[in-house]
Amino acid sequence: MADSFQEDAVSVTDRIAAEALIIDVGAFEGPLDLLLTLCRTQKVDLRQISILALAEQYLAFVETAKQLRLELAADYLVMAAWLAFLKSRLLLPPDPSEEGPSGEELAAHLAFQLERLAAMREVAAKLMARDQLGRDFFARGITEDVQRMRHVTYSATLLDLMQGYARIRTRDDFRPFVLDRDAVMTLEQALERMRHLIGFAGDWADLSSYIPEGWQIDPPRRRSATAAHFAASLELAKEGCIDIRQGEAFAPIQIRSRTPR
Amino acid sequence: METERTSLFEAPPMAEQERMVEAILFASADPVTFTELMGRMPHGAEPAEAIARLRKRYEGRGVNILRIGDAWAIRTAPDLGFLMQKETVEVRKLSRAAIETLAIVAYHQPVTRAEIEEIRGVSVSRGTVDQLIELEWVRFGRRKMTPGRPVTFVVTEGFLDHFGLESARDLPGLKDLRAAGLLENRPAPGTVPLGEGSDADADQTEMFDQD
Amino acid sequence: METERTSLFEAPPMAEQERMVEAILFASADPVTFTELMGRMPHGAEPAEAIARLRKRYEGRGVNILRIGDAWAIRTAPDLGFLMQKETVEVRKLSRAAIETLAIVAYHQPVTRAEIEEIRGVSVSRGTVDQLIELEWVRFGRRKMTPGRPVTFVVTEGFLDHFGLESARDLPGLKDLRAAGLLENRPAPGTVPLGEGSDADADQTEMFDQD
Repeated sequence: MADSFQEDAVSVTDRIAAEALIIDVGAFEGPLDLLLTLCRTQKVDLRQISILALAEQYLAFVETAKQLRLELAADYLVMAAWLAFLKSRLLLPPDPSEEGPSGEELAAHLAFQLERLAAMREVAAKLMARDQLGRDFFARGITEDVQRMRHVTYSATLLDLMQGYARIRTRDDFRPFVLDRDAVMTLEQALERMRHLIGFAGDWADLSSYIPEGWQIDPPRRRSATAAHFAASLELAKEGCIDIRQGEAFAPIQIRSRTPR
Repeated sequence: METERTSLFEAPPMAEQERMVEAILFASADPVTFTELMGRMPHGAEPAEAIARLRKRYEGRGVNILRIGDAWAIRTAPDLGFLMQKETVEVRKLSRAAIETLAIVAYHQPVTRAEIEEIRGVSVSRGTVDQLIELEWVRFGRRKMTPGRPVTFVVTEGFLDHFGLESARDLPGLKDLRAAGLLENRPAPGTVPLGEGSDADADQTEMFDQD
Repeated sequence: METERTSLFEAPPMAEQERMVEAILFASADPVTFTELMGRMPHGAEPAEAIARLRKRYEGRGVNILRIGDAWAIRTAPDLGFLMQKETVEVRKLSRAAIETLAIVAYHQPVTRAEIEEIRGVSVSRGTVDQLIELEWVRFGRRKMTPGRPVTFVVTEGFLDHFGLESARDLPGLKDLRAAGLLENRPAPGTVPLGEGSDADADQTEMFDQD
């Protein structure tokens, strides 16, 4: 895309105009603002602006900036790429097989955006030129307080409310990482539990029967408790406190206490 | 009890009601709403009529009765501003971005941040909207019924008061803008409209043509 | 010199001078002395005459021109003082705890006290909730169908009214807050926030050191 507009012959007047604008590049509020300024050099009503000419002016501006090794912000370059595309659409005869809006439609929309922004600027200026409270007209200087009853109301603005909420939520956002341990049973917990229970167990019993209530149904909790109890049973077997057996692969694991004989 | 008792009394004569409205409006620096006026005046009073008379009485005087939304206020006549240097409030100068954003909110309300950015062609910096909210000229409006339910911004009564506007409908040039189609939310060709366009239009009509 | 020069200008007509005095007395925060009036009005003006006329104009009105020492001011007519009761309302800012609690109720309603405490990370004092209920911003909602059937809190119509919201759903979300620049004072990642943070840290150490 960059090459396609580099090849375009840029008129001398466009180049001179572009160089004049480059000085102000920092003062523009984005590509639309720059385009509006370029429009003014066409010296016609915004409604009669030639979008094609405007696209060429803009591309000349970007080209000049490049030659001066001036870095333009990304959105200026995005606009340049889009205008180069628009220009090719406007110049080439329409290809019926091509999808999407026509060059004329795209140009009309850009013209609309420019006209709308220009209109908003105009009314903004009108608004600011209005008489303003505290500058041109004034409110009552002495407000009367007849001290009859003093009655306290509390005030809070929506801003206070939102800032309050934001304060709480950001505290949460940056809470250091902690495992959510609601659904986690540790090896230590299982071990302590089993040490206590195993003394009461006489015969072979399923390991799963040792899993406490509240950990038997919810899958994540059941998984965690099962793993903890299994690890604990290995620990107890190593210590010689229990025997473990399993009929076949995936069959229930059974344990019994190894009572000293 | 209270209501029963007071309904036995006749409403004060209109000239008296006019005096009351006059006293109440003079005593307040902020606009006084119709509801508040009703609440403070004796039962049976008709503030609307009293206000209309008072307004007429102060036409061409050094102070005038202004309507701001559903409220009324007395303000000095704008042509006498030159006498008030002592009272002039120094306001922090608004940036160009803030002024444009304010105008866009006023003319396109309710408007989302994305719509403001679409109109200005640049992103809206954090401070800009913040400053307008702090000035109490802009507040959050209803959420838009479009994907993501974005919040909207609208202008406040304080905005109307500051710029001496009776309602948002009296914004300068509003009719011309609408006639020229410049308040439409026209989606770019080739993009899929998210329904925002029609929605925004409906909202706006609702806001400005409510009478 | 000065007087010689200005005597060439004609003083404004008396009706105009009256308007000027009216506007100055209205907007001034203090009674205005004769000397000050002289200084503020155009050269050649005769404030004494203008005041006399204005005073006459306001005779029997809802407000009168009063002389206080050697200064003048507009004041409510003595018989209408009873209308000024509303002006004595004292406005206080809500405490931080109350604001935060209110925000949690608004964003999470219906919410139980335990849930509020969990979100705030500190216990909620009785007085805080009581105050919000007294302000009629918060009321009891339905009981929750969980063990103990705890009561819940929800926000009221009065709340929506005060904060200019159509519904609690119109409250701006976290993303909106961030976009509006309201979330700027976030702690840098890696720093430990007060209270909760250190607590959580302790937990973590305990977890990893135990084996």
